[in-house]
Amino acid sequence: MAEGTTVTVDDLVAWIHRFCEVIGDHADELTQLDSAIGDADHGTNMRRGCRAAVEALAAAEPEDVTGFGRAIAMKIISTVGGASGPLYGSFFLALGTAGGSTSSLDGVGTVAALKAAVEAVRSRGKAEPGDKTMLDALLPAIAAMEASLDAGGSLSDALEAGTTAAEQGMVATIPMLARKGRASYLGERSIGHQDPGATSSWLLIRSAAETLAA
Amino acid sequence: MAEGTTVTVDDLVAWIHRFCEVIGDHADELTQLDSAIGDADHGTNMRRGCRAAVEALAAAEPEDVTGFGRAIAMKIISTVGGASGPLYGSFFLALGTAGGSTSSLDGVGTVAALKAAVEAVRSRGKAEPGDKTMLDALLPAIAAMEASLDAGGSLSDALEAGTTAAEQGMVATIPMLARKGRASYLGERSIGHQDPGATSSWLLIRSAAETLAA
Amino acid sequence: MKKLINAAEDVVAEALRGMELAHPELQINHELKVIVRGDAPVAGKVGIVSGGGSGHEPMHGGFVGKGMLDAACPGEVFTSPTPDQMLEATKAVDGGAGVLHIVKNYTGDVLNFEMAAELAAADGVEVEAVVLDDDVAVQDSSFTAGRRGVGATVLAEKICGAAAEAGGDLAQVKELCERVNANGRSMGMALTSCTVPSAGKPTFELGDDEMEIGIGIHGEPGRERRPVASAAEVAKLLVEPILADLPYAEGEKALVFVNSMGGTPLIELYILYNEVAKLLAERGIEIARNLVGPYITSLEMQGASVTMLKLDDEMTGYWDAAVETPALRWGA
Amino acid sequence: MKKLINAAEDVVAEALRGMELAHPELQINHELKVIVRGDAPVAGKVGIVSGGGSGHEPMHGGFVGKGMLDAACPGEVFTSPTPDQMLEATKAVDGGAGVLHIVKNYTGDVLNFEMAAELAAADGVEVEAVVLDDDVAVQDSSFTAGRRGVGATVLAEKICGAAAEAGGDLAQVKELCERVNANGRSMGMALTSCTVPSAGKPTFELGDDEMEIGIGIHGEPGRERRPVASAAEVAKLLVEPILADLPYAEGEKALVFVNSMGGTPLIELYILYNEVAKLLAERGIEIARNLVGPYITSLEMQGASVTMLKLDDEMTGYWDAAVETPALRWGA
Ligand SMILES: Nc1ncnc2c1ncn2[C@@H]1O[C@H](COP(=O)(O)OP(=O)(O)O)[C@@H](O)[C@H]1O
Ligand SMILES: Nc1ncnc2c1ncn2[C@@H]1O[C@H](COP(=O)(O)OP(=O)(O)O)[C@@H](O)[C@H]1O
Ligand SMILES: [Mg+2]
Ligand SMILES: [Mg+2]
Ligand SMILES: [Mg+2]
Ligand SMILES: [Mg+2]
Repeated sequence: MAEGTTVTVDDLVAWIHRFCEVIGDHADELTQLDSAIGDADHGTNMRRGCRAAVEALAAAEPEDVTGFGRAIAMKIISTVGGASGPLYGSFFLALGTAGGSTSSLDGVGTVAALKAAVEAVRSRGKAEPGDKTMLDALLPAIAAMEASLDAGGSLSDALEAGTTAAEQGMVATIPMLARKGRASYLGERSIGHQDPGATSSWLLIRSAAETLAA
Repeated sequence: MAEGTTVTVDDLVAWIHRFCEVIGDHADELTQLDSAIGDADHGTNMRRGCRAAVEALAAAEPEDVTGFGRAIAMKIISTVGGASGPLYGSFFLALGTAGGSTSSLDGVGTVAALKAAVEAVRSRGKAEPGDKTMLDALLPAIAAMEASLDAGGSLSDALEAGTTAAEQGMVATIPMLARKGRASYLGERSIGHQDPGATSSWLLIRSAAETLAA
Repeated sequence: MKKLINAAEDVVAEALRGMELAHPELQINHELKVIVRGDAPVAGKVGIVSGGGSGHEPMHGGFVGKGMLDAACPGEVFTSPTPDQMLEATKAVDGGAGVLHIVKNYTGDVLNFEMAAELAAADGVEVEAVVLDDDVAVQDSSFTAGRRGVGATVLAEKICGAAAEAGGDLAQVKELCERVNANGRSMGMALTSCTVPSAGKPTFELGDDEMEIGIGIHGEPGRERRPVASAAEVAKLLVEPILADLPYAEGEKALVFVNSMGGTPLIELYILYNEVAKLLAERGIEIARNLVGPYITSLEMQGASVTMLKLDDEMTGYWDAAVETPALRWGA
Repeated sequence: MKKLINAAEDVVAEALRGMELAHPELQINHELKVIVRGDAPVAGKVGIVSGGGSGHEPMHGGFVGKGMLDAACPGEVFTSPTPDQMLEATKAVDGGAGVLHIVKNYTGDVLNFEMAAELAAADGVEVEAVVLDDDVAVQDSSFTAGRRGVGATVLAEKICGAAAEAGGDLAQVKELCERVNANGRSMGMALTSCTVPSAGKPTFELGDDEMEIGIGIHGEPGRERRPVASAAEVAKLLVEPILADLPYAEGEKALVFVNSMGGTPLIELYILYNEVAKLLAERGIEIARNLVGPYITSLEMQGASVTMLKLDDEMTGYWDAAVETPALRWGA
């Protein structure tokens, strides 16, 4: 898209709708992945959170990015539970705060907000790259987006690059030995399975690419 | 065998040894039958009782028929439990009492003692022919033995006839609707299964034929 | 067969050892397999003895203690205990006021307790027996073995134990036990079979989408096989035959006992109890007391039973009275 | 999937309804899913709050009452509850002496309780938290999520509840909870998997001749799969890692807790307890107290866990103190 892309609150809302659509489609698959190295609820947790988030957005009708982030964060935190609830909750809370009380973001601002969101996941969960968590999809995605923008790419280019990096990061979790989350209890047996949270995070980034700069 | 067959206490002891041998061979089958219409323990119960009865005989070294019957009855009653414990216990108690304090029985006396034993099962359990119980093997067996003796048969003939009748009685329990014992709880569903107790009773009579007049 | 056991033939003996270690307040006779209240015999108190096959834990051994049973005799798994066990238990708890045998209506239990009573009488102990037969799944008739004794047994042991503790005499405690039986009805169902250790494989086979309705507590198949249904439908299948057999006038009070067959966890029992309560509310039946948990089980079977006891004030009072046993304990 | 439930998504809500009907002495907030002691807040008493995913019944809701928890927050099955539930529970039980959060060490539980504590502090409630991590099956390290909180949680809730009831202040009760955690170790095993209602099929597959050693309480596979073994061998596999991790000097006293994962019946638990007691006797370890039964479960999973708590006199005294909850009740 043209350099001057701006992401409006409506675009952000469309992002969430799209994300929740794909979560609906992939819920069983996420739960399946969580059965192998966790407790078989990640898909259910995400579906529950998405339903609530969509309702919350409809009710809140946020006017700025901060309001958008708060509305989703509060809802996810109060409905998802588990590890992913506080983590994705922190993600959206930080995204809103970083985005600020503006009704739209440019490409740089969008990536900056996404970066702040991922950093919040990192500080809340204290996981590191390679621990076999959602961060292994999210951190490479942000790095790729920034590189793309630096190389003069559009937001659309950046989000495409981010999606590809997230997918690679997700696949890269398969051989990892889990050091965080339930999967870590399995020790060696966690090797050879894709991390469910990294998978939902890839879907989150991919949905952004499909909606924020389309 | 010759008319003048006499059954000694040693023959009776041999009968029990033989019976316990076949019970050992058929225990799983008896339990299997009890699984279909009962609670899957008849073979185990009988095996437990037999082991104890054989030990008891070794210890007691009974000299007369009464002593033989008592020794076995007490042991069966105190080790078998379930329905079959008191029933087979009563069987041997009555057999001993009817046999009396003699060291041997003639053919008529043997059949009379067996008849008293079966009557004791009937009065203890209050079942009737056709109720799908061990009586459906035992009562026809006694009738056949008496008929055989009346027709001038030897004890050996009588016991052979009794064995055949017991087997027929056992098979005849298959189409019966149970009115006594656990099988009665199944109502219509008890139809089509052979009664485990009738099966162990057939083995008891058959063992007698193999040992008492051989 | 997957079980936390050693040899199948040692299951009952070893469980008794563990029970003794876990509950030093009980006296356990390992040779005869009798579990006796620590302070038995209680002079002047009617002794209450029960017993039956093992595999129904905590019944009966877990109900031995102040305010409930004075002694219990565990048989082999699903096999009635023997007269000599019952005689030993009866003598051990005879405090001079006589002994009540609480017997579940199974041919084996009845015949063995009969013999034990004859032997005890011969030894000069006054014994009365009440045979419990509360299972409405079984059609009753004088020509059959009659109904099985199931959930109401637990309630009878609690209520009669309290009456004996309160000083009731043998005739009174016996009459009360008969009243509990007359006013108690039960119905059970299974989602899975169970495996008798000595048999080594499940007593019956059930499809992934099937359940058995009208089972007893010995892994027997039930009266009827049906497709699995929701907790709401199962509640109907259990409660309706109970109410058909013993109708309640609006406003009558019931003690409702929702029991696990062993493998069904508490979270499911509460869901079932919620459905049972809805059905009774619709009919204006007041649940004055309740008991929810695994108290009369069938090894590891998944399933549940519902027992309803129509309460009068005397039964209610004795239900509320203090009880101090391994499995039931309150007011103590 | 065979369960006595209605819709999978209603399991927790409906079980709470049933629990409320069965235990009118509890206050239950259905909207936020919080179970609160009937007389809360108790003025001047430290409030004790715990919570976690559902599917572990009776933990935690069954431990709410005098002498144990003031409130519990059940999450969805195997999913940590949310901060708003915990905040509501915390406020409901704050008697002015502050509130202790007893948290099992799972990322989800820890993160949600952290958020709740932040919110409660903002509302002016003094909150302390202790994170239990007693599962020796998990190798510990500062780089991992660390060990799971399992059986010792039940013991901590009982002991800290008694200390709070006795008037201990927040710092004392917190220190005691940390001491229980420091002296408690657990190890669990499974004979079968369990089925999360919303997932609809078993979390893992186990062969007819296999068992999992070192499982948690969420149907996770364990550290190791082995051929099924006797109760005696299983006892070794559970007790030895516990003693290797926290050695006992001869004569030291332990509270031994043998727990069912939900589908294993009491008769098997007693057999396992007997084997555990033998192993400890050989080592001169005195079992001063014990608890045998299903108290921290994993839905209908068949299996068991052993928890050992090295006792001091203070812990012992608080263990013996009166408790009056749906699941644990004595001295009351
Ligand atoms: N400390 C952590 N930091 C980042 N992500 C984490 C952490 N712990 C767990 N996760 C993510 O959470 C996912 C599991 O989420 P979910 O199944 O919903 O929660 P729970 O593990 O409580 O059941 C894991 O796949 C992992 O990606
Ligand atoms: N009233 C009765 N009269 C005669 N035989 C009976 C009676 N009740 C049961 N039986 C016999 O007992 C057998 C079952 O014995 P067993 O399985 O050892 O005892 P239980 O039924 O107590 O488990 C039945 O197959 C039946 O033949
Ligand atoms: Mg999970
Ligand atoms: Mg049987
Ligand atoms: Mg039996
Ligand atoms: Mg979870």
